Amino acid sequence: MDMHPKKRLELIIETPAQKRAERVLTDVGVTGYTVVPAMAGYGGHSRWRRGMDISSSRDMVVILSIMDEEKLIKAIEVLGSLLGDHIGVVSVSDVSVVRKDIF
Amino acid sequence: MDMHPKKRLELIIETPAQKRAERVLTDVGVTGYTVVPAMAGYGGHSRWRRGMDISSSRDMVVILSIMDEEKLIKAIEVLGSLLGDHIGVVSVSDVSVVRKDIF
Amino acid sequence: MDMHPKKRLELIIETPAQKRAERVLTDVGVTGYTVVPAMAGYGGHSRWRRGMDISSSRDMVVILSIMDEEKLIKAIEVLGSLLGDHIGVVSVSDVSVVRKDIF
Amino acid sequence: MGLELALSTLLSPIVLFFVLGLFAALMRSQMSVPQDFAKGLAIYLMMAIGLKGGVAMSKTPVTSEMIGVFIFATALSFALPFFAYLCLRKFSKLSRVDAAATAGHYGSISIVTFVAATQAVIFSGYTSAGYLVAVAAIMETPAIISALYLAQRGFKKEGKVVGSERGEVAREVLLNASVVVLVGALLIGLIVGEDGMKTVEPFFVTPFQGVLCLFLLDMGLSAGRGLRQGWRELDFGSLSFGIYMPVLAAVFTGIVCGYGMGLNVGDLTIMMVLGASASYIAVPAAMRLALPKAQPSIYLTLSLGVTFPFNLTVGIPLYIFIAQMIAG
Amino acid sequence: MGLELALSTLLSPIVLFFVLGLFAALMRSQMSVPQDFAKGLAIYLMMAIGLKGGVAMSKTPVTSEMIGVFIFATALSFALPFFAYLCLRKFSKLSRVDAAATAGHYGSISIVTFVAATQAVIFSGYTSAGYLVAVAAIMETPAIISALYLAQRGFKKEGKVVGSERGEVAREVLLNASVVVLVGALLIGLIVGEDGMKTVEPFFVTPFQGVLCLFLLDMGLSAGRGLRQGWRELDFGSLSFGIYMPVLAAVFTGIVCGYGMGLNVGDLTIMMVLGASASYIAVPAAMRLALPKAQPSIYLTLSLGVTFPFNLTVGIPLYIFIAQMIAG
Amino acid sequence: MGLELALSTLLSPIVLFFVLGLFAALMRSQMSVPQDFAKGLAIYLMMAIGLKGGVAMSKTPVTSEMIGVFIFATALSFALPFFAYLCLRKFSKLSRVDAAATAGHYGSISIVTFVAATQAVIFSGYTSAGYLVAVAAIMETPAIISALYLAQRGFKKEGKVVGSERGEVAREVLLNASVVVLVGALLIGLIVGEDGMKTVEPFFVTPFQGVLCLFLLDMGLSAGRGLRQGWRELDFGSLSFGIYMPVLAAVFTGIVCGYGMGLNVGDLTIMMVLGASASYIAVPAAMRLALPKAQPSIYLTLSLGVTFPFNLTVGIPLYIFIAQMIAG
Ligand SMILES: Nc1ncnc2c1ncn2[C@@H]1O[C@H](COP(=O)(O)O)[C@@H](O)[C@H]1O
Ligand SMILES: Nc1ncnc2c1ncn2[C@@H]1O[C@H](COP(=O)(O)O)[C@@H](O)[C@H]1O
Ligand SMILES: Nc1ncnc2c1ncn2[C@@H]1O[C@H](COP(=O)(O)O)[C@@H](O)[C@H]1O
Ligand code: NA
Ligand code: NA
Ligand code: NA
Repeated sequence: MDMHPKKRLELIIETPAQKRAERVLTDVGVTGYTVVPAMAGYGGHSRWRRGMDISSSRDMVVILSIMDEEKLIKAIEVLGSLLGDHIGVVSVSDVSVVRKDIF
Repeated sequence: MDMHPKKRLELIIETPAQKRAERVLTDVGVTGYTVVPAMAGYGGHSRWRRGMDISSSRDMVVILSIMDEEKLIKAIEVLGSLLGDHIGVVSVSDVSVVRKDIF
Repeated sequence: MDMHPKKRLELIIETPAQKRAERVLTDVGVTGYTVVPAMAGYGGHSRWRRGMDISSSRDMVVILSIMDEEKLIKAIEVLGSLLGDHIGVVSVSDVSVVRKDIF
Repeated sequence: MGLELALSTLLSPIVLFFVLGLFAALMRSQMSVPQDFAKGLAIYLMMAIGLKGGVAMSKTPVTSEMIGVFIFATALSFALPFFAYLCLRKFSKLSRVDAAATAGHYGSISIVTFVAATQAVIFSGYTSAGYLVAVAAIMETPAIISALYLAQRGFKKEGKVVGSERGEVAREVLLNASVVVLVGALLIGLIVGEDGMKTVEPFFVTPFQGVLCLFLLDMGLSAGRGLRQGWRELDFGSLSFGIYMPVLAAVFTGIVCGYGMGLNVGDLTIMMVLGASASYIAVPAAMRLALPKAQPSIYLTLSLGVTFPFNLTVGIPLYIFIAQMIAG
Repeated sequence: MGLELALSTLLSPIVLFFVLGLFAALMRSQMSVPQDFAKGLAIYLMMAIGLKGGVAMSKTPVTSEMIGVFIFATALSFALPFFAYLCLRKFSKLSRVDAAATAGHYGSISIVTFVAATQAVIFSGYTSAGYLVAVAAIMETPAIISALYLAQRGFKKEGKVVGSERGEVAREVLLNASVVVLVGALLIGLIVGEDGMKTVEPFFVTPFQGVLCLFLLDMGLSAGRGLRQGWRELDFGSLSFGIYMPVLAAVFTGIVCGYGMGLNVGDLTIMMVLGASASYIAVPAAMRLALPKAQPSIYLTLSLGVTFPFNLTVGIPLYIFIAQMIAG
Repeated sequence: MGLELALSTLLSPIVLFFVLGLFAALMRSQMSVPQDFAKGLAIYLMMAIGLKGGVAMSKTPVTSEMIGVFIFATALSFALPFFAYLCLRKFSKLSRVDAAATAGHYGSISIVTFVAATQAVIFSGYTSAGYLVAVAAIMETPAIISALYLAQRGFKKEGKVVGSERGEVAREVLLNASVVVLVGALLIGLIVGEDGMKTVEPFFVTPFQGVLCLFLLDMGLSAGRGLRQGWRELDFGSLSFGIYMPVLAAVFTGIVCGYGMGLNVGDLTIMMVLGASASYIAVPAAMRLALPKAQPSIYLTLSLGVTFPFNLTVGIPLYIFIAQMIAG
């Protein structure tokens, strides 16, 4: 089975901004993404845990999306300015996928 | 501490097929995997959120497994045909691990 | 937008040792990490599922942390000895990040 | 009596909380009942239903009417998918596999619709027999077998799905949570009888209707969200199927059980509701395993987004009315 | 009567379980109430409050007093943030955006404080009117608009936040879970009246106080953890704001509603509590969307960690005492 | 009286729902009670137990019998692990650290077994004293210290575990959820007394047994799954330990508390059950922190998969029977 090189974007972002990030991704035209709940985290010298804040407004999620380089460049551009306002981390790595047609 | 190159398989798949994917991995002989719940996602122009579907039949999970290249090739082969029937995404990346003996 | 090379540490570890791992990371001086709950897993010929063990003492979590190479080396060193006692998997991959200043 | 009374069940707290949930979802409110909490309530409801049915059965002997109903119910669950499949293939554009999967849902039952109907029957001054809980449990699964037959007929038998295991679907089907809890609680109710029941009544009987309100609020949210997402994928033929199918199934059941078997108004209504209601928990999970090519957005929208709200609001009063015509 | 009686509400199981949770969190115990379970309880509480209010309203006609209270409450929710903002800018070092976001919390209300006050009022031998539930629901949101105005005033209107959607904040604000469930249950209570309520009383009325104990144990844990984490970021000016702000708001409300509108002791206490309490569910979520630059560790610590415990323990008895002075 | 009556507790709804869960898990049903929901129920149960114990204690003075029982219970929790360790090292192949960790579980207690025993005692026509709840809370933790001593004895003191923090294990042990909630609710019960209790009785007393059914269904699922997974790793010596250890502990406790301290049948049964039951919540969590090399599949299978079901079904009736022999 032959593999195809793609980019894997991993976005760690707070729940209230989750929808915005999702919109950025769909606007850029990614074919998909998956959101995973984070249960705790640390950054900027403060620590949080899911359930500590009754309003859930500080909970974070991890958004994974696999896409080709071209879309990645566009996505990164917009996410950068989204992150200007919100707490979050963006990282990108190289992956290979099985079915190239669906990305 | 010296590091050893391995492959990291990341399989995003719907819950009802989770067990099948797990069986494929153990049949191939991986030494382990970890399943993480997804809470939302988007793909093929439709969106889902955990809890939207009372039967949970559209919930997704992310299965991570670290293995050597040889097992990866076998796993990919079989997963490809499993994914022919089910919704899912397979991606592979290069990682280094600390303890080589356990993989 | 220019990207900066970093290391992504992924630590799969059991819940009771989660705090220790978090302390190791902050002691080493990482700028952040994110914890994601695992819901099931397999390794060493045994299988677990969240909720099977009423005390949660066998549940696992996935800790993600993005850092530079220098801190990674220190972290790996200490995590190695933490893992000597606990169940867990450490893997490292190359990623690029958007905002270099926060790592 | 008659239509008015039947319609007045529409203003019960149960139905109103369902409508509230439906409304909130359609207005795109972000509110939700946490899924773990709602699943806990579902288990509570099934334990309560099973226990009450079992205790009721412990007080009456097995009659030939009962046995007749059991046999008819099993046959009905097997048969309804064939009829549903025919309708869908004739009057909608669903593919063979989507039609088969959807048809399977309509042979099975919705336990929440069953409970709401039981409350409405009591509210209208009738009673229904305890053994109907067992009938509901029996009807959960035969339809799945029919759906699988319909989907595979005429295809070349495909190879085993990778990673699938012998007995996997069977175990999913026969030991799913509703069947285990319903049948288990029914047996426990039979064993402990009225005396044993007394100790747990303040938890399983008195607050039951209130819990149902909370649960139906959640069902309303689920149904509304399902509808808002899925209706675009459905043509008129399949959307209308979600309405006429339950009515036809109810009428057919009503005629057989009413004129043929002589059930009283309460029991007859419940049987019609079992025929009319469609599964949205047990069957979708089985279909994802057995027919992964069928699209959940089709069958879940129909069963949870169209048929469930229809039955809960218009259907149940209508079936009570028809049952009164037949057996009143 | 008087202060003693008011203080004796401090030894109710509700307050004691709150203190237990607070204590456990401050001692760094790992115990927690699962979040999904606690959210389920919160929905239960709001349904119960709404239903009871609605049923109470179904029994009384609309009076001009009622309408006066509605209008005053809306104005109060709009106005309080302006006053709070002034105090914070004068007597603390909070930045403009942090001060605006925090101020928004104090114009809105805390439904749990409302419930605890209702219990304490009953315990002290008074009653409060059913329509005050509707007043609470009304006061949830106007404050958010004031906070947004305060934060944006004087800035160059910034460009749209990336990824934001028109109406997003409005929907979050108007259709958040508390508003939907409270108002929905209130309407349902109005429709079904006392008769319909009977069927669900064993779930929504009888065990209500007990559920509140469990919920307040969780609130104590949340408040304690919030406090332990956040207090370092607050200076004396903002910490003391968490105490004097509710007292000032209560006194102002008491004077207007007591001398001006002639409310009785029970209703007056509740109005004072609504003025004094600060939001920790609806407003923080709205602020994260609308003012992401404001720091949650500031406004959540103040509202949940300082004002909520203060109101629950010292505030409510104090407000009952003042209400007795004014209207007793 | 006697054995028959004791055995009839086997047919209570509580035990039957446990058996249902066990059966479903052994048949590999996929059903489960959501973990967040079950944990919420566990907190409810502990609040209810604590409150009832506290209210009961508020009505009786402290006696010398009580103090004697407290001292004996503490000593018992310290001592049982030593005995258990000896048995395991002699008659099974467990390693030193596994034996020590397992032994720790048997010195501590299972609060669900305690509750089930209290119900069975009442069902058999006896009563048990309120202060036994405090005894249960006291016995939770001393055993952990013994286990740590047993595991470290004879080893070179190892260096600090990386990332561990001073006082971490102590905090985990002394402030774990069961101890905090049990002791806290007990104190609250003591403070509010019978009058304060009345307001929360419809939540904490009346539905208690019903909630226990739901909780035991979940415990049955956990025990069955634990058993199905873990039994392969256990030899005959350790599996049989899961049965003979509780019986020996119960008999020893029965002799000391019955002949030596003159407890009545109800109290004696409860003390025997505390001696016989093994922890599966507090101790495993402490062991994962303090002795990460010990294997949870061993100690959890024994405590949750073997001893818990044994005590719940065979053990409790047997201990009631023995208590009747000694003190009846
Ligand atoms: N280097 C990092 N690696 C992984 N997650 C991070 C990192 N930095 C921050 N985070 C996550 O982002 C959240 C907010 O971080 P901060 O913006 O630094 O306050 C943290 O609570 C973590 O969940
Ligand atoms: N490119 C992608 N990156 C990450 N997750 C994806 C991607 N495409 C699909 N998914 C996940 O797979 C699910 C089904 O996608 P699809 O098969 O495209 O309908 C989605 O809901 C996502 O959770
Ligand atoms: N190769 C692997 N890839 C991903 N997760 C693993 C792997 N090996 C072990 N794990 C995780 O670590 C847990 C303990 O594994 P073990 O130490 O092998 O018993 C498993 O239940 C998995 O969650
Ligand atoms: Na049907
Ligand atoms: Na206020
Ligand atoms: Na013991």
